[in-house]
Amino acid sequence: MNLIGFENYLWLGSALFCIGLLGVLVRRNVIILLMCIELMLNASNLLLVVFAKMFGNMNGHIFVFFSMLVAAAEVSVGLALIVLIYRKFRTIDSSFLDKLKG
Amino acid sequence: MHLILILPLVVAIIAFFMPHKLVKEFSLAFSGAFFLLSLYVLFQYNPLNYYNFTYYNEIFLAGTGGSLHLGLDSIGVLMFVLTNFVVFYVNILARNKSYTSSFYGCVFLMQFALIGVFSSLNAILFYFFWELALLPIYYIVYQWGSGKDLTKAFVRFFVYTFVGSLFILTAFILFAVETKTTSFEITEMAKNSLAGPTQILFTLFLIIGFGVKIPIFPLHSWQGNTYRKAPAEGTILLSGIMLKMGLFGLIRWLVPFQEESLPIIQKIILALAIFGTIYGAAIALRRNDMKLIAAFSSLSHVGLIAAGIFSYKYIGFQGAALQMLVHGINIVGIFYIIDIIERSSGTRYLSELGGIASKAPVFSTLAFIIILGSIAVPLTNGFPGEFLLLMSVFMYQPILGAIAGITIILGAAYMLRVFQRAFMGEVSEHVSEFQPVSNGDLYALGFIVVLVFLLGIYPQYVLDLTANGSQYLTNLLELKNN
Amino acid sequence: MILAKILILSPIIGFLINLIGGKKLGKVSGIIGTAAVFISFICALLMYRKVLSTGAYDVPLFTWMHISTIHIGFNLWVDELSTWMMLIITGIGTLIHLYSIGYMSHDKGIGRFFAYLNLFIFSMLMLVLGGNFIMLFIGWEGVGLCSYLLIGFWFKNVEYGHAARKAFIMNRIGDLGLLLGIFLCIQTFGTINFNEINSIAAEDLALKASGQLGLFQPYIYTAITLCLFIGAMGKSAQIPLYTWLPDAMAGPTPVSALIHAATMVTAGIYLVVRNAALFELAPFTLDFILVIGMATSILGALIGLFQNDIKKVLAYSTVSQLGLMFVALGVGAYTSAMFHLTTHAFFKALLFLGAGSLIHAMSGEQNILSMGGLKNKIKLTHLTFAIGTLAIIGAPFMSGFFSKDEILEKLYNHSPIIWGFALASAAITIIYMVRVYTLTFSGKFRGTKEQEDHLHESPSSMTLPLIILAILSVFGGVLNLPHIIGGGSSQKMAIWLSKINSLKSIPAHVNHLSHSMEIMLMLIATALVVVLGSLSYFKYKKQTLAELNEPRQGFSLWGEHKFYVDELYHNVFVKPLESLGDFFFYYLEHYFIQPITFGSYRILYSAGKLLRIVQNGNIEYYLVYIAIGAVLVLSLSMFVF
Amino acid sequence: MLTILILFLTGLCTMFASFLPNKQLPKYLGVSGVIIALVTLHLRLGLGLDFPTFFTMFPLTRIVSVVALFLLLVIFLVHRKYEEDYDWSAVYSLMLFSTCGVILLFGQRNLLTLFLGIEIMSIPLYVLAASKRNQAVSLEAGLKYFILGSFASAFLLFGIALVYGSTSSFVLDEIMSVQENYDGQLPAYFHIGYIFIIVSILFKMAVAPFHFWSPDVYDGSPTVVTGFMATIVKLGSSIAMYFLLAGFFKSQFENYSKFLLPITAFSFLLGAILGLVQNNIKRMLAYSSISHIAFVLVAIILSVAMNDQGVFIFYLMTYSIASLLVFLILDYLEQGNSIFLDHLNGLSKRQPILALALAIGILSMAGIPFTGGFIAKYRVLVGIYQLNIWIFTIGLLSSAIAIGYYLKILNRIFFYENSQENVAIKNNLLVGVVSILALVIITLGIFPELILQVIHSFFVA
Repeated sequence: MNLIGFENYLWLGSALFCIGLLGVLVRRNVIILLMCIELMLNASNLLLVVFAKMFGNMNGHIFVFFSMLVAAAEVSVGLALIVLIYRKFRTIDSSFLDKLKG
Repeated sequence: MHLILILPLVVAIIAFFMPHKLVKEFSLAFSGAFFLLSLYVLFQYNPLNYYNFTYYNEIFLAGTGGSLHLGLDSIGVLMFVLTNFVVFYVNILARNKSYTSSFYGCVFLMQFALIGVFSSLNAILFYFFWELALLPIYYIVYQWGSGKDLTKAFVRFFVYTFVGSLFILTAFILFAVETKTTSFEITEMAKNSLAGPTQILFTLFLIIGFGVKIPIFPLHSWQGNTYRKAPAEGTILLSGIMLKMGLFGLIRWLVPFQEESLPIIQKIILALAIFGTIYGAAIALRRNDMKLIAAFSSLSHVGLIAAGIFSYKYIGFQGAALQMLVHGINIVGIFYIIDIIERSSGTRYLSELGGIASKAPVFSTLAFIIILGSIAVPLTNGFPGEFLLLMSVFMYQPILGAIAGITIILGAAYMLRVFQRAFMGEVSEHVSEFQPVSNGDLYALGFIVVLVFLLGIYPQYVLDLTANGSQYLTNLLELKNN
Repeated sequence: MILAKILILSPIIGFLINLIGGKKLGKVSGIIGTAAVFISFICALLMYRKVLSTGAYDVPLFTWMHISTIHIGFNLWVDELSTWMMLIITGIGTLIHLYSIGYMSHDKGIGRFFAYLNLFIFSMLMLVLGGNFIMLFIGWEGVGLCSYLLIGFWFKNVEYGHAARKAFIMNRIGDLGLLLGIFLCIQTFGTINFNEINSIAAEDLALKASGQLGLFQPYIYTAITLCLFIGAMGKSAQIPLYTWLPDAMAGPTPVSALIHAATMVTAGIYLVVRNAALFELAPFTLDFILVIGMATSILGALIGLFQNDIKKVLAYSTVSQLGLMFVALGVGAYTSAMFHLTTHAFFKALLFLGAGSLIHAMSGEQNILSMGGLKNKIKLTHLTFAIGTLAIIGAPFMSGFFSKDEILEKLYNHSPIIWGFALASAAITIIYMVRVYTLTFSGKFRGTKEQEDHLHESPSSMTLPLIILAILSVFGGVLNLPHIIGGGSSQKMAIWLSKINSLKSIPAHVNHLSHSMEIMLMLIATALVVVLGSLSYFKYKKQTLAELNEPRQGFSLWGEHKFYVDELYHNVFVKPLESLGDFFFYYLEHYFIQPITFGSYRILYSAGKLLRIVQNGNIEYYLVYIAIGAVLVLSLSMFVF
Repeated sequence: MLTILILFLTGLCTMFASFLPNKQLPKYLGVSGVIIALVTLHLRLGLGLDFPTFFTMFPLTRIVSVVALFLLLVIFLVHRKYEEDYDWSAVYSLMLFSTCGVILLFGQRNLLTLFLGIEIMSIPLYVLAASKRNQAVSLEAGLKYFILGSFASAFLLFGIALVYGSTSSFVLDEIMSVQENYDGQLPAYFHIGYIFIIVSILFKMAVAPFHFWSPDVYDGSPTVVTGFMATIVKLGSSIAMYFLLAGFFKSQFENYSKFLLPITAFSFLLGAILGLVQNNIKRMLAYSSISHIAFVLVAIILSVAMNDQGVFIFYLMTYSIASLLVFLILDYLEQGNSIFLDHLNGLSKRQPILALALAIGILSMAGIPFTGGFIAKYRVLVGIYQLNIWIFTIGLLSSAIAIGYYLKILNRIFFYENSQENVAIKNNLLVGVVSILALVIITLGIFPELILQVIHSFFVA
């Protein structure tokens, strides 16, 4: 059934993860940051599913549910924060948020 | 015995929360009672068995190898009496000054910590009390200290004392780990010995740790302006007892663990100590501020004691024990005199003083006798101790002995210079309105003068007391060396 | 036993009474002081009789210090030598106490003065009676302390204070030498008791005499004796450590008489005689003493020649006489040194007291240039002063003559060159003593008007001791007459002293001088006295005030300034020490130790500031740092380990 | 498991309590909830809610959760009344939820519980950090914490995925057994996975290379939240790290000890040196907690090397109690949103007891004898001496440097003239609780075994 070998999924997953990582490091807009983090999370979900399929047991899949749950909670909290920040600072560019330093 | 230890703590706590008015009498009465108690302990002490009054309890500090194990050996008893004597005098001196109750609380806390230092037979416990003793003195010196930039002196004093005590901690850890002993009891520690290199490290760390307190030459620079900035009571506590902590530490924790007596280290430290005596005396010769002179003079006296200890001779230990007691008494007397002069004439600088003898003859005769005591003129208490120390250093190395001898000449020079400038000569304008010295002060000085003569004429009592203490040390050294 | 205790205790009691009751007692304290010393004198006499009959005995008081092997006890050792010294100390002490009642009557600190004098007598007795080195050392430093107190008695004047301090420190340097000697004794002999040391030395002497190897190598003896001699030099004002004696004249005159003429300065000689056996075993030290003594005696005499202050002249003459005594010791003539010491005590005390009453009469004027022609004004002082001068220059049949001649004889016996030097120093002594005598007593009065009418003879309490001392100076010689004159009862003192155990083990020096030789020596000495005495008498008699006051150049200028020795010491020792002190304090404290403490504090602080910039509050940077951190950790764990 | 349930329920109730008029209700609810949880712990009620492969009550978990609940109780009782519009009911509930996550971490047997615990612990914290809505600083702190936190949890998830991939299971015992017998043939990405997990937990503990968030977040968020973070959250993440190092990846000891020790050395020095230059006390304490956490990490490595947990637990306990005490008192001295050194001037003259308690707390952090801090540091130092002499010296050196800035605080309290107006603190409950905490620290210093034995007999045996 597995037309393409497991390694390739593995590479796909880690490639996705690296793209997300780079996205986080490069972009300054907070929302884009959030999206990249979501990308990283989904990359690991993919890997989980692939391994679950590989081992044939259901642990992986259950774990993916939990991780999606957590990701959702995180994003909602994050966006609420970003709205607050926007109302206060009128900008969501992370380079402006550097009052706390030293 | 543990009663004697706990009492100062209880009194300290009470003193902290006493209203300011009656705290002065309260603490004077209690310190007097402690002094008498200590005399009772002294007379009741029989020198034959090595550790008297031991008290053991293991839940204290369990798990860290430490335990509450207290015991007074021969030299410990002397220091115990000296502590109470000095604290008693601090209260006497403080009665004509207005201090808040936390000052008296700190003084009694100091007493508690010092008694702990002198009586603890467990390395960790010793380190506990050692560190505890630093806090109140740091508080007293800087809360009531005069002088402009306290922070500069504070950094120096604290960096020295605390970093020093860290060295002691490392030494003990090093000892415990290398010799695989779990408990830090001195009896067990004395049994096993260290291998070559760690032995050198152990000795070096302990020397640095104690050297800061003693102070041996290179580690002494905190002493100068801390004495100058501290209030009179602070300096008395510092010079009277804190210096002896370092010395006592040497005798109690360093000497018994000396492996094949490392000639190199012993020689270096001995040379440093003696250079310290010359160094202190030379500086004291030219200074104008009496407190600074007293500070450097005690640096030179204490350096000689340290040299005596490091010559690892039976006479050396005896002399050191006696001289520690004697120096404690004399230095308290000297700072008491400086305080009286400062209070009555408003200045402690020699250039502004002169002719006190004509203004207060009785006070100046008492002062002269105490100065004689500190120059070590025979028949005063300074002589027997200095004699034994010089002899032991001489026996170890004749040339070093001769150099150490120079200090008695320099000592006479700077002490008499102080007496000359302050007491003799024309009455300076500062001294013209020299209030008469109160009887209380005169009796206090009188008591010190009695001690000066008593120990001068009959030092044998102290020597018998410390006889088997130093014998124990010398046998340990011989046993370990050959 | 009790006698010895009373002897020691009475001065102490006198000291305590005077110290406490000083102010209130006034003149009465003088009487108490003199009485205390007089009681000791009587006890000394009784003890002399006891020693005469039963010989030396020991009086143990209590053990002072007992450490492992060394036992140091407070015990008094009474033998011929110590009785002899006791008699001198207490005898002359009583006379001087009597004298100073009158002298110090107008001074309000009289109580304190007598207290210090009694303390001095006590410590001098301790020194002399001490049974071991520590007792001696206690007396030694006690005497130094009292001389400090007495020199600086009029403490209002700052110079006197400096002189007192200088004296104390110079003595202390000597004491250090003595202390090192004591340590050496303990190290080698294991004991510091005089008798035990002397017996060991005697044994060693016997071995050496019979040719075998001694118990200890010779260099140990030389080391011990050298250290002891350094102590003696400090106390008896020999070459390197003598500058304090002339300055010590700042104290009242009775003090100079008692301490700086009769008793304290003799302590050095007593020390050498007490351990004569040790010194015998160290020939090098004996020669060293000889050289030092000779140099001091000549130097002292030379400087004395050019001094104008009467007390300074007498002080330098003491220095030179002491030099002479040490020369005698160097040659091994211990008893003749002691004999000269005794006679010197008599006539030097007489001269000082005479000078004191002179100054008293001249209301404090000490410069001989502004005196003169006092012959008929203060007759009694003039008479006694004349006797004193005759004694010191060695006029025939005076005590000085016999003692100096005996030393000269022993020197000639040893080697003529030393005899020559000693004769030269004796000659100079003759010149300057006669100069002092003539300038003060003969010629015209050069003082101011009110000094002239203030001139009066001193009260009886002052003149009585003068008379007694004059008698002693004249008949002192009888104690130790040479064979030629004394015949049967000659050399009484020599026999008396040779009984002490340090001297009895020394082989007597062979005396290969024939009788004629001795007589010839005596004749030369007397001739010298007559010729030089009259020469200088007439020279100074007619010198007018103008000649005296003209400035001096060359050698005499040098002499007047004491050959700049004081300044030399000041620049060579005192100044560098003080600059060392300053150097230590300013440079070492600030530039060496400071950076360690503050340096470390500053380095850490700047490191902190640097690191702080990294924490710049910007999220991207944080993310980048974390990513780099993660990669670093990953690579570290995968590849490195 | 029951305690978590109870905490969760109380959290819900406090959230709904905000609709009721009585302002004090959330406080009472919170406090009673925590007390009930403590009682259940004491009675060891299981109620059958036991999931061996997910969560079990080790003796360690019991002790640590007692400590955590005790700390939470103290925070609820004694925190300062902030300005009016500060929504306390929300804060209580969020704190309770976060504590559920923490306790979940205490008893984790499974990677899933680890992941869930970390997430449940940190998400409420993001909001707590930003709880002072009108202050920009607090918002910024919240956002920073959120972004970096979620970034780290992404790492965590990726790591877990890889570990699952190589060991085909999430359960602790199976992963350990796989490592033991297949040690050689484990696929390469196992190693990457295990490193990623460790890195993300290191981030949560704010150890040196990953500490950048903690100073800003500590400084920005309100002091009560900082107190909560510094104590209970640090406790949770340290226990998580303990389970990772001693549990999941025990057989990798040689590997991780080699790179973890340099990290601890780096964070010792960093915490000490940067602490010196601060004058904002919250930032200073953030740096000091970095060096303390390095000590904890060393203690964990030690406990794995010598498999004796005592040193580790003791250090955690003393550290958390001391920092709670300090933060509670600072909470009352706060002006605006941060406390500078001069706010402390002459505190001993204004409130002597508070000053004394603060001093004891600071001394315990500095490691002066007669306080718990010293014993903790001493035992770690003795242990580490055998393991690696360099870490020992650096640790000693950094505690010496740290004494420098702890003394700056003490110096300000006692010796500087009183420059602040005397704000009267009438809350004698605070004074009572604070002195109890100070006493606990002193007894920890003098009778170290006593407290642990009491908890052990009362809750665990």
